[in-house]
Amino acid sequence: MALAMHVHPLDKHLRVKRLPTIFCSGCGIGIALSAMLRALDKRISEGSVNPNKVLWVSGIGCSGRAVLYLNYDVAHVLHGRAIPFAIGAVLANPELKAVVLGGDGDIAAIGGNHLIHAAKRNFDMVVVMITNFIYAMTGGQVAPTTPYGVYTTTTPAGNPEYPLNVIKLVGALNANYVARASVTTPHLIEQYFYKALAMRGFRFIEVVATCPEMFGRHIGLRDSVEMFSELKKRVVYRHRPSLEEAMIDWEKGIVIGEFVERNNPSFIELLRGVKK
Amino acid sequence: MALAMHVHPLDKHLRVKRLPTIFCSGCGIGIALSAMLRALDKRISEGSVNPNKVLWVSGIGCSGRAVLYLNYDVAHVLHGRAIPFAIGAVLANPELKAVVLGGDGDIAAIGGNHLIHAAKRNFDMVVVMITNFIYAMTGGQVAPTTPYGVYTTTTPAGNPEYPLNVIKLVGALNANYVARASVTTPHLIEQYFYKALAMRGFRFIEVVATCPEMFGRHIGLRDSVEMFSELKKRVVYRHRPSLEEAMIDWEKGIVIGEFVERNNPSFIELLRGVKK
Amino acid sequence: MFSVGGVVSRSNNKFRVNVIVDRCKECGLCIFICPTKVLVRSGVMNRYGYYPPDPVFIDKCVGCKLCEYVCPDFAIFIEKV
Amino acid sequence: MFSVGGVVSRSNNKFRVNVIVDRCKECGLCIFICPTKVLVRSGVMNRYGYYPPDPVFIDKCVGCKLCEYVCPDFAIFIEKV
Amino acid sequence: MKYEILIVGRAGQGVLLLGRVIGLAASKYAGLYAVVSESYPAEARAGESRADVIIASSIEEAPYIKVLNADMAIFLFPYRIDYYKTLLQDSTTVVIDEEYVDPALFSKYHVVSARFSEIAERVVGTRRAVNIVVLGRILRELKVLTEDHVKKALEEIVPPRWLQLNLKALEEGMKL
Amino acid sequence: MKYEILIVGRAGQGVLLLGRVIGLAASKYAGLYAVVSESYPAEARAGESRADVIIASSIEEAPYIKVLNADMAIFLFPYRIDYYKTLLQDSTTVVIDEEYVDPALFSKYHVVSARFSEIAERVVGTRRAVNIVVLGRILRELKVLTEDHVKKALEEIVPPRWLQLNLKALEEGMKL
Amino acid sequence: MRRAFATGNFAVAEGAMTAGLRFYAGYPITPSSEIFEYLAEELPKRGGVVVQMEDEIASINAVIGASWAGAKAMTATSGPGFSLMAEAIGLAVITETPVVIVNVMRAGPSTGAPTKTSQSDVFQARWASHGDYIVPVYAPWSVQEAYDLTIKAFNTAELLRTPVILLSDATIAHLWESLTIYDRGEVEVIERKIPKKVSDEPYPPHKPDEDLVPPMPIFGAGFKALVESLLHDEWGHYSPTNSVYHSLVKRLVDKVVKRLSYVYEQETRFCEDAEVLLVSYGSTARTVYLVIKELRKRGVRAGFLRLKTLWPLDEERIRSCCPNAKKVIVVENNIGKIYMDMSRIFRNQDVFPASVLSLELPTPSEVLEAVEPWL
Amino acid sequence: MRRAFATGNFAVAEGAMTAGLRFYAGYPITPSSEIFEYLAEELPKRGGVVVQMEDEIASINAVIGASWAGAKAMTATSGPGFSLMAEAIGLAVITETPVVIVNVMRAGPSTGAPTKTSQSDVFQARWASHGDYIVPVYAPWSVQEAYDLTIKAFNTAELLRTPVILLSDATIAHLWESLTIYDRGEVEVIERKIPKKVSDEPYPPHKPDEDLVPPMPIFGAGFKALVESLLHDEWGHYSPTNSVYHSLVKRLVDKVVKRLSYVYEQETRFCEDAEVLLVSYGSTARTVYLVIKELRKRGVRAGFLRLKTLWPLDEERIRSCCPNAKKVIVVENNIGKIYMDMSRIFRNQDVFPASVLSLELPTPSEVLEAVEPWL
Ligand SMILES: Cc1ncc(C[n+]2csc(CCOP(=O)(O)OP(=O)(O)O)c2C)c(N)n1
Ligand SMILES: Cc1ncc(C[n+]2csc(CCOP(=O)(O)OP(=O)(O)O)c2C)c(N)n1
Ligand code: SF4
Ligand code: SF4
Ligand code: SF4
Ligand code: SF4
Ligand code: SF4
Ligand code: SF4
Ligand SMILES: [Mg+2]
Ligand SMILES: [Mg+2]
Repeated sequence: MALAMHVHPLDKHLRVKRLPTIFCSGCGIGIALSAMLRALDKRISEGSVNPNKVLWVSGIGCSGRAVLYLNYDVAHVLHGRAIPFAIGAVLANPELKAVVLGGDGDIAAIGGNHLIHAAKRNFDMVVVMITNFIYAMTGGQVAPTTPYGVYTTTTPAGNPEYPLNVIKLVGALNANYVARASVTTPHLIEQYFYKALAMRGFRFIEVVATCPEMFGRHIGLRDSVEMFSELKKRVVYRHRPSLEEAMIDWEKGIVIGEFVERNNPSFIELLRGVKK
Repeated sequence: MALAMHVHPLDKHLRVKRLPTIFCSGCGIGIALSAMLRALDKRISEGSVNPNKVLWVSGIGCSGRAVLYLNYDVAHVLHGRAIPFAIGAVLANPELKAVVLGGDGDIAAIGGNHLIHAAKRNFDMVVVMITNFIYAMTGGQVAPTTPYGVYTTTTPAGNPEYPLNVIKLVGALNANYVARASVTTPHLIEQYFYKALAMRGFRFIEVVATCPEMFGRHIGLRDSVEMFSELKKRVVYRHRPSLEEAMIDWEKGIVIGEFVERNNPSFIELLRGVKK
Repeated sequence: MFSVGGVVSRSNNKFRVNVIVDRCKECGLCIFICPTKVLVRSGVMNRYGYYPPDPVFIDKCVGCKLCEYVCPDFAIFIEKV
Repeated sequence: MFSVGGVVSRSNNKFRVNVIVDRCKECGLCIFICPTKVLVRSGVMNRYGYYPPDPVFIDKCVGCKLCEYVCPDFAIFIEKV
Repeated sequence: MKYEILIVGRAGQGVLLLGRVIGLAASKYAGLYAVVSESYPAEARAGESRADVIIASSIEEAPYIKVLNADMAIFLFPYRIDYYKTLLQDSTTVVIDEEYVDPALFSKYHVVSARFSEIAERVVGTRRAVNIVVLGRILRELKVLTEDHVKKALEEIVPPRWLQLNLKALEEGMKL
Repeated sequence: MKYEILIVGRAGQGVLLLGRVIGLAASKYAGLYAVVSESYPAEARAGESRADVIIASSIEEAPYIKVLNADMAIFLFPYRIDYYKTLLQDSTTVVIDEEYVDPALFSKYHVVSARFSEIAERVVGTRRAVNIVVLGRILRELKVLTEDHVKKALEEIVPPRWLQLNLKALEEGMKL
Repeated sequence: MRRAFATGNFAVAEGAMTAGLRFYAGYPITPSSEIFEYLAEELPKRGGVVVQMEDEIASINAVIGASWAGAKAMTATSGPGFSLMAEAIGLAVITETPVVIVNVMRAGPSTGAPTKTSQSDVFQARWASHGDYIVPVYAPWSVQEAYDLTIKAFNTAELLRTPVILLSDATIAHLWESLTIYDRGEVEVIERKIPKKVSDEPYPPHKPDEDLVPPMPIFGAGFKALVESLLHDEWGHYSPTNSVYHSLVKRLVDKVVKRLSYVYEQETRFCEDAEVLLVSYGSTARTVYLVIKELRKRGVRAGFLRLKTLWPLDEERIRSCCPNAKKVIVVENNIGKIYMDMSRIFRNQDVFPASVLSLELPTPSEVLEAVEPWL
Repeated sequence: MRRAFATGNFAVAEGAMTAGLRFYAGYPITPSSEIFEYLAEELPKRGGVVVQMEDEIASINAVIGASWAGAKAMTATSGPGFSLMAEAIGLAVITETPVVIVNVMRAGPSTGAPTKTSQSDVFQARWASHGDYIVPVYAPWSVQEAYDLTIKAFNTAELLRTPVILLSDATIAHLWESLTIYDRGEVEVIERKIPKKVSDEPYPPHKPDEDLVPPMPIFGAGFKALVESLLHDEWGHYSPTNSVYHSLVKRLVDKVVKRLSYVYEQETRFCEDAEVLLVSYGSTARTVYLVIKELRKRGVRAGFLRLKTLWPLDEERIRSCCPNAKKVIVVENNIGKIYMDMSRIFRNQDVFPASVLSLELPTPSEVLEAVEPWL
C-alpha cells in the first residue's frame, strides 16, 4: 500500500500544519467541522462547488476558531460581525459561496441583528451556528441558548431566562432553509450542509454541540463521552418537523430536522431584478 | 360654562407649551400618541397606574420625537437604543412602568437585536413601534418594513427586499403580548395599549401609521387624507388572529388584531425567583 | 360660535366641538372622518398659516369623537354640554 | 499493526483503521461510538501527553466510519483495503 | 471680481432653486467660480428660507460662503429685515416682491420692485414660479450672467415637464 | 525586606494555587505586602504554568511584579530550565520534584529535593496535592511565614471538602 | 476595613460596591470578565442587580438608564467592547449621567491578543465618542489603587454628573496583591445631588448650581425629567442655537475643569533633585519605578511622575512637579501617546518617547533599553 | 473633465466613483445621506453595488468584506454612526483592508444638532478604535477638495492597505460650489497590489514588500487568504508573542509613516513674511483665510497654514512652514483639538487656541474675536 494513502480524507481541506486544533478534548465543534468538510468534499468532487470560490467567515468564540484550520479563503473577524462581512464579500463578488460559522453567542447574541436581517433578505449564504449553550471561549458565561436555571459564571444563582429558540426566530423570516442537527448525528450535519451548499438564498443550520469544558462542567458533565451520550439521549429526529415542533430544551428534548425548505429568489437575484 | 373646561382632555399629559409638535400635517404618529394617552389616562383615573412611575423612552426618528411632548419622565436617547436604556431603568427601579416608543427603523433595523432579546427575556415593558414603512426623519430611505419594489431615496430602482414582518418575529419569542393596530383604528390602539399597560412581561404593539410626507410622497399619496384613506382600505381586523395570519402587505392587506396574549412570568419575576 | 383663549367652539344641544386653533395643521383628517360632515375648513388662518376646521354644521354632530381621535395634533375635542 | 509518519494502522481483510497519533486528544468518543468495540485506549502517550485509541480488536471492524465521523480532531480514519 | 447675492423668502417661493440656478449658470456656463449656501428654516422661524450666492473668478477671492456685503439682495418675504439690512451696502441693489415687502423699508437703496408672485401666477399659473420671474428681471442687473447661461442652467436643473413653464416665467421677468 | 519566589510546573500541579496561598498568607495573615503574578500556558508551550511570588514590607520595595532575583525557585516540572536559571542568584534555594526534575541541573545551588508528587499520591491519594506538600516543606526556609499563617490561608482559599486533604498534605510536607 | 489578597478585577468590583454600586450590566470579555462574574455573585446579595445583556451597546445603554433611575451604575469591558460603547459615552455626557465604565486594556488593534496587556487605549478613552466633551480617565498601577480609583471614579461621576472611565489593564486585572477593603464610613463616598420635589411642573434636568452641576431629577420621583440626546437647554428642550450650544457644551467641559483639583491625581518621587523626569502610569509605572531606583543607584538623578488621572491633565501641576529636570522621558506600553501630552506640556524641557510595546508588563530591561538612549 | 455645480456630498460620491468605487454599504444619517442616495442612483449604472444595511456596524463590516472580495469600498456616515464603527476600524487596520470611511461631521456630543456643522470629531477620527495604529485622515475645505481628497483617500487606502477617513462637515456637505470632475486617466488612480497566483498553497496575506505593504490576496482567486482579527504573523496565524506584536503593529504604523510625504498634505499662504501664523482646516479655514486677508489689510503680517491631512502630521513641514512666525494661533470649530498638536509641534513659538464653537460656519467676526486676544 502506498504511504500516500495514510492521510486523513479531509486533510486536503485543512491547513494540517496548524493541527491539532486549540479545541478541548472532546469538543463538539470539531465533529461539526468534520461533517461539513465531508459535505463540501462531495460537492467539490461532484464539481458543483468550486473550491476557489468558497469563503468561510467566522466571528470570535471557540466555534469561530474552527475556520482557521481550513484550506480556503477564510476570515476570522469581529465578534458577531461575520454575517455583514460575508454580505459585503458576496455582494462585491457574487461568485463567492459564503459559509458563516459561529457560536450561539456570536450569531444569536451580539450578532442577532445581522442574523435576522440576513434571513429577512434571504441573503445568499449558509450560516452554521454551533449551539453549545454557553459562552465557551470567555469561560462559561450565560448564552442566549443556556437552559433555564443552569449555573453559569454570570448567573451563579441559575439562569433566570428561558432560552432563545433560534430556529423559531429564523423560521419566522424569509430564509430558504432552516434546519437543526446535532454533533451526535454527524451524518445529518453532513446531509443538511450538503443540501444547503446547493441552495440559493439564506440557509441556516443550527448544530447542537457538546462543550464538556464549559457547559459540561456547569451541568456536571465534564467528561466528553458522558456529555456526548447525554446529549445523544436528548436529541429527537423528526422528518420535516414544523417550526412549532422545534423544541430545544435540555430537560425535555431537542428536536432536530429540516424545519423550512423553500426556493424563493435570493437577495442577489432580487437585486438583479429576478423575481420568482 | 367655565373656561377651564375648554382644554383638550389630554392636555394634562402633555407639555402643552411645546405644541404644536414638529410633525408634518396629517402625520399618523400624533394619532397613535393621542390614543395611547387616552388609554393611559384611563389607567391613571382608575388608579391602576401611578403617573409618577411612568417612563417613556424613545430612540431617534420622527416617531421617537413624540415622547418629547409628554408630561412624564421621558428619555429621548440613541437611535435604536431605547429598549436597553429602559431595561436598565426598570431593573434599577422595578416600580417604573416603561413604555418604549420608536419607529420601524429604530426598533426593527438598528435596534432589532435589543427587540428580540427583550422579547426573549419577556422583559417588563411595553414597546410601541410605529410602522410608517420608511425612514422618515432622515428623508425617506428604505426601512425594513418598506414594501417590495417601492421607490425610496436609497432604493431608487425599487426596494429589492421583501419586508420584515415584525409581528411574526416578536411572536416567535417569549413576549406575553403581541398586537398590531393602525392609526386608522385609533380605538384599537387605545384598547391594546390599555390592556398592555396592565400586563406583565414583554408587550409589543405595532402601530401602522401614515407618513404622507415621506412614504406618502414615494407612493404617490402625498395628501394626508388620501394616504389615511388608502391605509384604511388596506387594514383588516381579525379577532385573535394567529401569527400566520399576520400579513402586512401594502398590496394585499394589513391584518390587525391581537396575535399573542399570555401571562408568563416576566424577567423581573424570574430574576427574583418567581416561577409560573 | 365663540372663541376663548385660542379655542373656537360651537355647540348643539348635546355636544360642543372645540378647535384649538393654533395647534391645527390643516391636515383635514377630522373633516374626512366626521361621519355627519360637521366640519369645514375655515377661512381664518392660524398663527402658523394653517386653516383649521370650523364645526359649521354643528347641529349634525353626534358626539362620536372620531374627529378628536383622528386628530394628530390634539387640536380638536368634543365636550358634552 | 504498523505505524508510518505518525499514523498507527491496523487492518482486517476489509478495512484499515488509521490513527494519526499526534492529533488525538484522548476524548474517547471513537471508543464510545464504535458499535463493535474495536478501539481501546492505547498505552503509548503522544507528543501532547494524550493516549490515542488503538484498534486492537480490528477483526471486528465493520467499516461503519462512526469513529471517523465522531472524531473532533481528524485523528482517526477508515480505509477500505 | 466678486458679486454677492442674498436671497430671502419663505418655503415654497423657490429661494433655494433660484440660488442654485444662478450658481450653476455662473459656474458651469459662465466659467466663473460660484458658491451657494442655503439656510433651512430653523424650527423657531418656520418658513424662512435663505440662499447666499457668491460669484467670483476663483475661490481665492471668495473663500467665505456667506454674503457679507451684498451686491444684490432679493426679498420675497419680509423676514428679519433689520438683521439682513446689516448685510447691505449703500450700493446694494434691493429686489423685492411688493406684495409682501414694503419698498419704503429700503428707501435709501436702489430698489427693483414688482409684484413678482402675482405676475408668476398670472403668466404661468403658479405663484411658485416667482423665483424665475425674479431671475428674469435681475438678469439685467447681473452683469456677469447672460440669458443664455441662465437658460442652460434652467434646462439642466429643472425637470423637463416644468421647463417650458420656467422659461416662460424667465421671459416674463426679462420683460419687466 | 523582599523575598522572591519563582514557581514553575505544569497544568494540574497547582502552581497557581500555591502562589496564591503563599500570597494570601503573607498578605492577610502575616501583615506583609505580597504580589503574585501568574503566567498561563501560551499555546506554544502547552502545559507550562508559572507563578511569581514576591513578599515585601510594602509595594515601595517591590514595585515590579515578576521575579528578577529569586530567593527561592520551585520546579515541579522541567520547563525552560536554562531560561529560568537566569533568574536565580547564587543564594537561591531551589526546590525540585525529583521525579521530574534532575537535581544535577542545580548542582551549584542549595537544593531542597524530594519526590513530592509521589508523596502526595501516597499520603492523600492524589498527585494534585503536590503543591501543598511542597508548601509544607518550604515553610522552614520561608522565614517570613509561619505554619499558622499558611493554615489560615488554606482554610480561606480551599473549598471545605478539600481542606482536610490539604492540611494533611501540608503536615506531610512539614515532616520532610 | 479588612485585609484581602485579591486581583485587580476583584478590587474593581469591591471598590464599586464600596462606592455604592447598585446596577451592573455587562457582556463577557477577556480580561475583564471576572469583574462581572464576581459582581454576579456578590451584588445581588447586597441588594443590587447584575444582568448580562446581548452586547456591550445594550450594556452601556442599560447602565445609563439605570443611573437615571437612581442607581449608581457601572459596566466593565475591554477594547472591542469599549469601542462599541463609543456612541453611548456621548449620550452619558450630554445627558449628564453619572456612570463608570471600566476598560481593562488588552493588546489590540481589533481582537488582538485577548489575554495580553497593553496601554494602547489611553487616547481612545478620551476621544472615542464624537462631539466635544471631557471625560475623566483614571489608571491604577496596583490592585489597591484599582480599588481606590474605582471609588474615586464613582465619586467623580456622581459629583460631576458625568461618565468616568477607569482604565485598568490585563496585568493589573489578573495580578494578585495585598488589598485593604474599607467599610462604609471609612472612605469618602459621594452621592449625587437630587433636587427636592417642590411642584408638579417638570423639573429642569440641566439647570446647573453654582458648581455648574445640575441636581439630577431621577426617574420615578415625579420630576417629569426630560432626558434628551439632542442639543438641549436647561429644560432638556432641543434647541439648535449657538447660545444653547455654548452654554451646554462649554458648561459640560467647564464643570470638569472647575474641579480639576479634585479630578486630577498624580504621584511624584525623587523630584526634588531630579535632572531627568520619567513619566509613566498604570502597570508600566511599576517597572519604571524599579528602573528609577536602579538608575539612582547608578548615579542618574531620575525623578518619577506617575499619572493616576490620564484626563483631564492638570498641566500646571505636571509642569511644575520637577523643577530642575532638563529632560522628560515618557514610558508607556503603546506607540507613544501620553508622550504627546507631555511634549506639549513641558515646553522648556526636551521630551522623549520611551515606548515599550509589550504583551506582558514591560520588564526592567525593556524599560531601560527604551529609556537609555535619551539619558 | 467636466464642470459641474454641486454639493460637497455629491462631490464625495463623484470622487469615489472617479477613484473606482465598486461597493458602498451605508445607513442613512444627516448630513451624510445624500452621498448614499446619489450613489444608490449612480453606482449600479456603473457596475457597482449599493446596499443599505441594518446599521452602521453592519455597513462598515460589509465594506471590509467587500474590499477583501476585491472591490474598492466605502461607507459614509456622521458622528453617531462613526462612533458605532469604532470597533471595525481596528479590524480594517489589523487585516490591512483598504476602505474609505467618510464622516460628515455634525454638532455633538450624542445626537446633538444633526443638521448643524462642527469640527469636533477630528480626534475621534484618529483614536476611535482600541489598540495602537495610525489611520490617515483628510479634511476638505471646499466642494472641489471634497472631490479631490476623496480620490486621495482611496489612493492612500489602496496604496497602503489601510482604512482612510475623510472628514467632511455639514457645511461642506450642503454647500453648492463649482466643481471640476475628472475622467479616468485625467487623475491618478492607484490600484492595490494583488499577488500573482503561483501555487496552490495558501498565500501569506501579511508578508510585506519593501514598502512594508503586503500584496493583498483577495478572495475568490485561489489564494486561500486567512484574514485574522487576532494578532497574527505574515500568514495570518494568531501568535501572541512580542516579536509578532512588534513586527505587526510597528509595521502597520511604519508603512504609513514611511509614505508621509505622500499621505500628508497642507497648504500655506503669506508665510514668507508672516509674524503670526493662523492654522486652520476644513470649512473653518475658509473664514480664516478671509480674516487673514482682512488682517493683512490692517497691517498684521498674518500667515496661513491649512491642513488638508489631519493625521498623521508631517511635523517637520509644519514646523518649518512659517519660519518667522512668533505666534501660532489655531482656529477650529471645536473646543481646541488640533491646537494640542500645534502646541506640541511648535516649540519655539507661542501657540494659542482660537476655538470658535459654532453650529454654522464660523463668521469672520467670530473668528476675529477668537483670534484678536492673541495678536
Ligand atoms: C465586542 C466583543 N465583545 C466580547 C468579546 C469576547 N468574546 C469572545 S468569544 C465570546 C463569546 C463566545 O461565545 P459563543 O459565541 O457562544 O462561542 P463559543 O465560544 O461558545 O463557541 C465573547 C463574548 C469580543 N471578542 N468582542
Ligand atoms: C447611530 C445613528 N445612525 C443613524 C441616525 C440617523 N437617523 C435618525 S432617525 C433615523 C431613522 C428614522 O426612521 P424610523 O426609525 O423608522 O423613524 P421614523 O422617522 O420613520 O418615525 C436615522 C437613520 C442616528 N440618529 N443615529
Ligand atoms: S471550551 Fe467548550 S467549546 Fe471551547 S474548545 Fe473547549 S469544549 Fe470546545
Ligand atoms: S416625515 Fe412622515 S413620520 Fe415624519 S413627521 Fe412627517 S409625516 Fe410624520
Ligand atoms: S364628534 Fe363625531 S360627529 Fe361630531 S364633529 Fe366629531 S366626528 Fe363629527
Ligand atoms: S385633524 Fe386636527 S390638525 Fe387635522 S385639520 Fe383637524 S383639527 Fe386640524
Ligand atoms: S469503522 Fe466502525 S466498526 Fe470500525 S472502528 Fe470505526 S466505529 Fe468501529
Ligand atoms: S475521537 Fe479522535 S481525538 Fe477522540 S480519542 Fe478518538 S481518535 Fe482521539
Ligand atoms: Mg457558545
Ligand atoms: Mg419609520
